[in-house]
Amino acid sequence: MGRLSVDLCGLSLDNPVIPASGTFGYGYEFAELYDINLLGTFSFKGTTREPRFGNPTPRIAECTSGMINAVGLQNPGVEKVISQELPRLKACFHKPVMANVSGFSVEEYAYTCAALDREPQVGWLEVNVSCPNVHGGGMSFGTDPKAAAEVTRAVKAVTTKPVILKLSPNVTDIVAIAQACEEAGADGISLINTLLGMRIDLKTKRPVIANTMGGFSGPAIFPVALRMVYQVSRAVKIPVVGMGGVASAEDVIEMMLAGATAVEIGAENLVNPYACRDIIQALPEVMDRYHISTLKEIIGGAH
Amino acid sequence: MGRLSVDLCGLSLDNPVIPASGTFGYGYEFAELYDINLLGTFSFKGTTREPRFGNPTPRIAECTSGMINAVGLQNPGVEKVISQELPRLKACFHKPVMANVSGFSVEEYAYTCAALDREPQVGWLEVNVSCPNVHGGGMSFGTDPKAAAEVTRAVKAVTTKPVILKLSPNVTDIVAIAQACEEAGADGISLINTLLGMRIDLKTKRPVIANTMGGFSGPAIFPVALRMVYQVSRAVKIPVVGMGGVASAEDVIEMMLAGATAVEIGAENLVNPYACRDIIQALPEVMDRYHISTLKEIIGGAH
Amino acid sequence: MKESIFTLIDNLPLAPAIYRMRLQGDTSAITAPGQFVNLQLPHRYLRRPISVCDVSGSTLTLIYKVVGGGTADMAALHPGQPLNLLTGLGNGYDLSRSGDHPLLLGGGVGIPPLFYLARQLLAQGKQVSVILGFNTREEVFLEESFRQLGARVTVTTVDGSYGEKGFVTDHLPPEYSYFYTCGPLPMLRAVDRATATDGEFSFEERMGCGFGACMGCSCKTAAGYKRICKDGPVLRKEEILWDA
Amino acid sequence: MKESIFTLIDNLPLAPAIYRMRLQGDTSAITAPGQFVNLQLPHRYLRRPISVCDVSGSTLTLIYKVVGGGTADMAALHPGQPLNLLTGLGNGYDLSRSGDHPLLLGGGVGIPPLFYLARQLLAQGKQVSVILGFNTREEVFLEESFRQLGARVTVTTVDGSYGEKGFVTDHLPPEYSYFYTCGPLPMLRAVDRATATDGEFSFEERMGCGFGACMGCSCKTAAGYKRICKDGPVLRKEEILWDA
Repeated sequence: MGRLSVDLCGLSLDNPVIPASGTFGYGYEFAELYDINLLGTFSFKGTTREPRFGNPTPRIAECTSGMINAVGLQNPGVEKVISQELPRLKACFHKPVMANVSGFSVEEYAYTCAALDREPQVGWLEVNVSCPNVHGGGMSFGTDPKAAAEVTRAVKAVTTKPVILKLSPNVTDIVAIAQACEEAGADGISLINTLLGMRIDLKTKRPVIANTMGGFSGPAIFPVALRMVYQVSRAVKIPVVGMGGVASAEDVIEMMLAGATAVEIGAENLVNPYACRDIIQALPEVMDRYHISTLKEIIGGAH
Repeated sequence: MGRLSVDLCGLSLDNPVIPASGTFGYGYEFAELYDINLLGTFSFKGTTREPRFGNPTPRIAECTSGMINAVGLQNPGVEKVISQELPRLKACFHKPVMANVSGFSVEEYAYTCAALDREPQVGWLEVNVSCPNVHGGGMSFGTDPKAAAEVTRAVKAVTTKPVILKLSPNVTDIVAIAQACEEAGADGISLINTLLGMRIDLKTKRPVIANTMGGFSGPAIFPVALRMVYQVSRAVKIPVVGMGGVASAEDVIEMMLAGATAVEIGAENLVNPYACRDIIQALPEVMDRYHISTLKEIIGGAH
Repeated sequence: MKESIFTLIDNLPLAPAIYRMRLQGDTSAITAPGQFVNLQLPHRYLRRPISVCDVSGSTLTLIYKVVGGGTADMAALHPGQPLNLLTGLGNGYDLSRSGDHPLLLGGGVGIPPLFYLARQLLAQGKQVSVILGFNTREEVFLEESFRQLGARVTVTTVDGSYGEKGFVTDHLPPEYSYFYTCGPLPMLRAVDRATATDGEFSFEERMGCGFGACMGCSCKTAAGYKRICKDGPVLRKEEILWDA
Repeated sequence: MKESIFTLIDNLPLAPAIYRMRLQGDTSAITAPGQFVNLQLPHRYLRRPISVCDVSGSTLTLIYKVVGGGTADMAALHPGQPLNLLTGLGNGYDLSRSGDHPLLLGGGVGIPPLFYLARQLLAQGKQVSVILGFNTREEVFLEESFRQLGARVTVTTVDGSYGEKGFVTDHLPPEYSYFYTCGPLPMLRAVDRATATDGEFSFEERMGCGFGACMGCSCKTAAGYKRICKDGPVLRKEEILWDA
């Protein structure tokens, strides 16, 4: 066990750095750049029961210190993920991977998780009940404690793997949602998903994003993410995976002090494809600077 | 009526640029720098019934493209605002001013608004039902449609001046809050107040802000603000004052395209004390660049 | 794909809002004309994808148009500025399919990637015809450079103020073996309708990462979903679904 | 207060983590020692408040300590860099109250503002004693500069590795007419207890704007609420509420 190792829901991670779903594909693009086995793990592209093309383009807008995306859960569907993506991933990644799952009904969540439960490569199921950039008749599962709990129970019933609920920050009371998931049996909470944001093109006078709004991520959202990780980790006993605007080893440490057991890196992978490698390499020196001997010991240190 | 003029709840503004409450004091510091009569108007420091010192220091934390503040509504109380600040303001500002009011009970809101209603200098009452950085036993009035409506009705009962409800963005459904205020008689909506954010000092391993959390503002929050202005202005008939991270003439135009009738500038005044003057001066040229003849015509242009 | 630091050599206007930037650095990852680089700017979050106009040894030439804040920032950069680039992005044009007398059709800021393509085709002994489309006389750039390469060059302007009057598709040569094109979407659609042979189109889209990770620039094709940044930006005529 | 652009002349280390920056620009708004400037950095949202160490014509000297990302950015700035400064911020020390032989007590990075103060007091013919406190020998800076001005200088180090061993308050002269001090809060408290005369304290606080608008740096005093940035940073001994 090194200075960087942490335990996430019973599985050991060499380090707490986890590329976030939707910013790392199924890992291959990055495996061409560096050995992705140096990661703690990674959360693969959000997977649904059916294949999805997602939203029309433009799907991307730039913001100050961040970006908006409205990809809309493009993915080949769980069947092809299992038959094509996971075998291909096996060749370049030898650790348990985090399977990110989305759905549009409780049954769909359960179906997709049940299918992924059978895959030995999958270490954790990260269940996304948030995704504000998907048309779904307004509110998502993640804005209602009851609906979030229902998804949690349905997923827990079909898997023995640890289930991590990924929460939306676009709510009045994030703690209530997290506690509902915990009570329903969740093994962990990850947050925050993107903030709902928008930009307008001054030239066309229309929204930049074809879908009008989208998920806002990047360093701009870090203070909101840190606050929610702090609030939730003080209110639940299960581990919290912190994310939202993390871009440096310092940010990873700040997230862990706020209460994160592990930390996902999202948008930063898109502007610096080596971001996660760089962060992992920088961690020991930054830890030395702040007199931190092991990362495990600082989890929730600011509580 | 110039190219920049707009009408806000029946009062004409020479331009839509309004320094936001809490970033412009009672105007004097800025009146030393430039003639503040070139502003549309300004919203003065949030006023409560009783004098308040506010929160302990540190009250300020820096973020990427933004800052957190937890001032805690420091103000001399409505009596002194009327007896000391308004007469002093009269000497340097000759337009109707926007009076920003906070409170900790419905009665307090009504008391403070009734007192300010008698002041002829006051053009609008901006009623802050949000302020996440104030200890108030958890939720604020602005997170519950019923409570926000109650404050609205109580204030409307004691004033004939236009009442603008200033909303918190830290909610699941901003449209429901805005509609509740509109139904209760609000003459306008202003948003967004700050996002609840947090930072931790890696050296001390404690929150930077003495109050742990605070209100996050600055260019980082612009996409969230723009989205909420868009959502609310499409859902209500009363005018919307847009704010949140506005830092340039381009941002003002983007906010107006999203649906804002006027635009408040907050944090930017603190890093560039000439920000509002600079923005007003830049507007005509930026309008030319985007083929906009008058600002009035672009309000909600992206709807 | 390679991430490396380039140094800006010069950065000069060629035409209104059109600039040429030359950079010095490791160009080894650039393997085909039609590829692009993704350039990190000091004050912008996302990188800017810019097509490669030419590569010669360690010198990279980019021609770009100022269309917004990011490209305005680019135009304000001074020689000596270090810039972080991802190079060798995208598939690029397939030279092996050109035939003996390929036709290159470019519109406005879609012209630059055709330069490196023309140079390589000419080096292979092909007889290259180029049609460069602009709106008006003052916008014309790169014409002389293409001529110096040895290409047969036709310039069109929509208003007829220079060269041939009309669109690039109004002045197609009677015969050509294959075509390569890059330009605004309406032009690409017109090229699709007006051309008689097979060919390749280079597309633009707002990108997140530029290297295939974010799915920001997906499109539907006859060969399935493709990412403009990774599986494109060049698509073959027969796989394009114009109304998808 | 004035906003203007300064040009960095030089930026050199004086001691571990301590740098001296000299800038050229319009210093006309700086009216008293003990005032500060608020410096805008290219990649930081908030300005950095730095006390004025010296002003001579259009040359402004700042001495600062690298304590975080912002000051690390400052230390990496190169000569020629233009910097946006708000100058003439804060009240500054009141020279009129110094008496004939004032005592100046500075600790660490609290020392720089005392330099400009000492120079002005000496120019008025006062007999100035200065006590400079550090933790250890290698941290010592500005000692020689104060001596060259003509001040009577005592240096203290906590570990005794240089000068007198102990704190500044362990080495007060037998007599002085008034005192001025700046340093870490524990030192200021000790100075309050150890001094026999009236005097003035300069305080540090995290600031938002630095010019009185945001109420980020308020404190309670015997004379009501004050803003460190605008009504301070210098407070008189009798108005300070040490336990507020």
